[in-house]
Amino acid sequence: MDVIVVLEWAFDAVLGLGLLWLAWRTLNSPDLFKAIVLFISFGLLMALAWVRLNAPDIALAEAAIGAGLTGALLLAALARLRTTTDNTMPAQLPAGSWFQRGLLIVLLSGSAAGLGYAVWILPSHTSGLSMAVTANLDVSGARNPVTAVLLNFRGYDTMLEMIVLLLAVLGIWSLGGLPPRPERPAVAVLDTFSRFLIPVFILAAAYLLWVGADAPGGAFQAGSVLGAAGVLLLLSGWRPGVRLMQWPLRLALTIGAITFIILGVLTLLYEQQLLAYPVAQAGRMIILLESLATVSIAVTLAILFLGESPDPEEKK
Amino acid sequence: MEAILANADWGVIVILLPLTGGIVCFLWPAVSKTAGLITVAAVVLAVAGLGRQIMEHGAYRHTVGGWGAPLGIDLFADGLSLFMLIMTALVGLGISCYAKSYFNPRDAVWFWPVWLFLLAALNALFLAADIFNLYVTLELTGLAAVTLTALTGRIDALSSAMRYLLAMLAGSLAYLLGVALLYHDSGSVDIATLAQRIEPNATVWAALGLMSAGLALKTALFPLSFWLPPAHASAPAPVSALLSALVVKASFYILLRLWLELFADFAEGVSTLLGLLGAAAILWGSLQALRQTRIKLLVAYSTVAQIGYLFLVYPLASASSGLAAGIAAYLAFSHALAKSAMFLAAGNLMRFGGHDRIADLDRAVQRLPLTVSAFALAGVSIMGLPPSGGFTGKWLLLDAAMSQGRWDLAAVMIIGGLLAAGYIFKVLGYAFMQAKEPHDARAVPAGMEWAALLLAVGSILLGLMASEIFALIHPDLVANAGGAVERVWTA
Amino acid sequence: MIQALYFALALFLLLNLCAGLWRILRGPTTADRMLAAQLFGTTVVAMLLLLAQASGNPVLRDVALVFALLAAVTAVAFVQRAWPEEKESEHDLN
Amino acid sequence: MTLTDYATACLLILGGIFFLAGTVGLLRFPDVYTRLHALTKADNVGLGFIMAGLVLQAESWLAAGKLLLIWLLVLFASASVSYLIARRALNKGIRIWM
Repeated sequence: MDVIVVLEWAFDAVLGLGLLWLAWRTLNSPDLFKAIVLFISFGLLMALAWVRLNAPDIALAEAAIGAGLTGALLLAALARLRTTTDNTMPAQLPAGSWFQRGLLIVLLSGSAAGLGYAVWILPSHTSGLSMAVTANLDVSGARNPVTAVLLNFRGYDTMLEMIVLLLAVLGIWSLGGLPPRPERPAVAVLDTFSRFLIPVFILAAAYLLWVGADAPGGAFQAGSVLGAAGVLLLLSGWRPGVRLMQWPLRLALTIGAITFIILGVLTLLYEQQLLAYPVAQAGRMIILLESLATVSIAVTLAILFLGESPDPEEKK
Repeated sequence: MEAILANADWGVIVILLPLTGGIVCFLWPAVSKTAGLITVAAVVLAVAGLGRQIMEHGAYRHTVGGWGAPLGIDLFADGLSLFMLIMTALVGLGISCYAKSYFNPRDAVWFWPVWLFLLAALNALFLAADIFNLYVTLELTGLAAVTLTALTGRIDALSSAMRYLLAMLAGSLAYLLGVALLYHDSGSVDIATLAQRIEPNATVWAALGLMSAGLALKTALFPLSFWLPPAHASAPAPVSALLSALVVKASFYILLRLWLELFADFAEGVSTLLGLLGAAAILWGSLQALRQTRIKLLVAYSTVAQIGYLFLVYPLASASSGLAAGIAAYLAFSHALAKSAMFLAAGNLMRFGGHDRIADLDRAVQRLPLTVSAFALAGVSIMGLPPSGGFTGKWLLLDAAMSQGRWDLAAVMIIGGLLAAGYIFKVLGYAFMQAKEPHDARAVPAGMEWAALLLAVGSILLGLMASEIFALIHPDLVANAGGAVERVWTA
Repeated sequence: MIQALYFALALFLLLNLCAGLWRILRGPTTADRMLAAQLFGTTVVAMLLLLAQASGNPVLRDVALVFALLAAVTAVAFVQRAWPEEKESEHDLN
Repeated sequence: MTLTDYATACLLILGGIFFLAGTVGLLRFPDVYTRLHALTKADNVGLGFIMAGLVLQAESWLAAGKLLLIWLLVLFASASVSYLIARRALNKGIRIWM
């Protein structure tokens, strides 16, 4: 048994040091492409760290968003930067005087030490709200505590988070987007690749959504896997038709938030409480919310990757 | 009907209305202007409904999802929250009327949904009673504000929006780390529950430091105000008004709330620090404002200075914390009215002359009398001359400082007022003069002039209603503040 | 005993991964860096499968599945978008 | 340890060796094409052995099936991606090491 403890300890130590080192190199790299690759590696190790911290839900989200889609988004952003700016790499940050650097180092290490001490003295085990969550799990309509918190106990926060996603799209669109890049023709291998993989992605998303009711998974993870399928489609040269880019797209982007608001109004009218689901209906309502939120999240992520405003005439 | 109106859950409606309005604007861009204006007007009515309920039945509480804190999320509104909601609704209405004529159709399509989401986020923030929910609303507010800043898509707007975004994210993350520490320490994110459990130890101190630093960054407290002037100066005029009048107040409100409920008892040293930074902000911001050659930058630096006044309440709070919070909220309101009027007036001047160079204002007073009156009236409140809201607020603050023997703070306030007079008269002076080279001017829609003037008049009227307002912020305070307010008027 | 082997192998793979970081820093071409990231993806999938078995937590297999799916998307995004068609600068062509 | 455990251990160690070979290849080989070759050894064979070792320990057919699926996915993705990278590298005129 002792061997295992030592091995686990060594694993965690290497993981922690590796994360710190990667974070530092990522911030510090003047080559943006190198920074992105380092960031992707950081996401991979971070997911492992969540696994070690016994938080498989976050590991799943990190795998889907942190290591997976963010990498693709950053690479697409880098490609756009290259088309709009000259190819020179950004200069090093101004170094500042020795005095400034020294002051910064003292300030940062001081705060880091203080923070480290504050974390060090934290009680190692506090139950927090987990007792209350467990006690109410039966009436929440979900068997996975994380899902119960996200969609029932704190569903109001999730409703606002759906608006955050929508705002991200609005922000990009309001800038008018950039002229579409001349796409590279998709080669036959890529075509076959996406033809085969996209159904697998959809199946995986459906599986994650379904399993979310009683195990780690759910709308955010399923949405990002589905969004990745959209990204793959876009990469193999598929473009949504002009008609699809009008109100059907806007409806898909908002359907998650709309469902939350409609359910909110209904519960306010019938239960006098915002998002208070009747116990008998709670399970069904959560499934409904999760499925439609999955659609919105997936479309949002794919649209973020596309990065263009829906109306080509609106370009500034 | 009467019963329905009296029993309706106005707090929830105040949040759901702008959310729905924003989604409608997004789905049907063609109707966004109409839908936007109607929504903002409806929010004003809903806030009035909530106000009536609070006056009749006391503080408002709604248990979202029926779970109740600490497991679920509670919405909570007392006089202070109500006051901030009223501020947001009224200033928001004025700015919306202005924005109706300001934006071209292409930008309007994006302005309205984002502004309505911002309104929803602000309302949700003022109604929150849970530090994690506050984080979510803070994030929503920041993201909407950044989007609005970048709306014109010009290079300077984009680069200052980027800087703004990074500052906002750094602020939110620092706040979130504080939330995590507090949750781990006390096992709750509900403010009321935390208030019972919190005890000063290293973890709570770290949380206090992180949250205060993050919120001070978001409120642009000197020297963390580096992001504010470029962002506020390069945004479209209605957006600058929203940012300066409402968005910075949101993070300030959270800080005030945390202080009142959680930290006031044991963080006196930090209070002193916040007060010192506030005093530095007053002096530095005013001097910078005096040096500017462009109106929008001048107004933006003036915001940095006026935020300083808000932070002076912390060192003065120890003696009478409730009253100090009331003064801070009152100052925030009068600043919101005055500063939005100023930014809108600056927008009119820019529309009129195509530039905002102070030296080339070229007899604006003859050609845009309403706009210059708005600027002057708002200036009266910023300088703190009677009978404006700015005067009453600053007088109460001065009163508190002198009664506690803080002559240093009192001196800073007086110097700040003199400097403010300097930069406002600088603008007004040039508005009367003829420029060396006269240039052609463009027409400014009447709605834009009147919106600016009405907000400025509001900042003066606020001074005349001080007693009623203090009664609203905190019923218990009337006894305290009543005497002070009376002294203001007999003085 | 077999438990110890799982952890030992996971640790071994992690060290392998750390060694591979050198390729990311060194380059020289963008493709080399991307290749290293691809190898990391597979390594992490293997580690997750080992940890799933070691800790008896089958959920980690789902995490591995998601990684396997999304690593492919990142690589395709690299080839289709982020790798400029034109010739790379001289030091990249060594 | 049972016989199955021994088999698992052998397969896992074999897998580890291939991962090591892949990493060493990535670090030591001279150009993109040869490094690509090294990489696919780890992807296909290394993960394949580890997967095979774990399948022997799987608690159910479903779990074994999922492991197999993951391996097949990685196999398919790495083959396609390697092809895309090599093709693009050739088009870009990255010289082949001789």
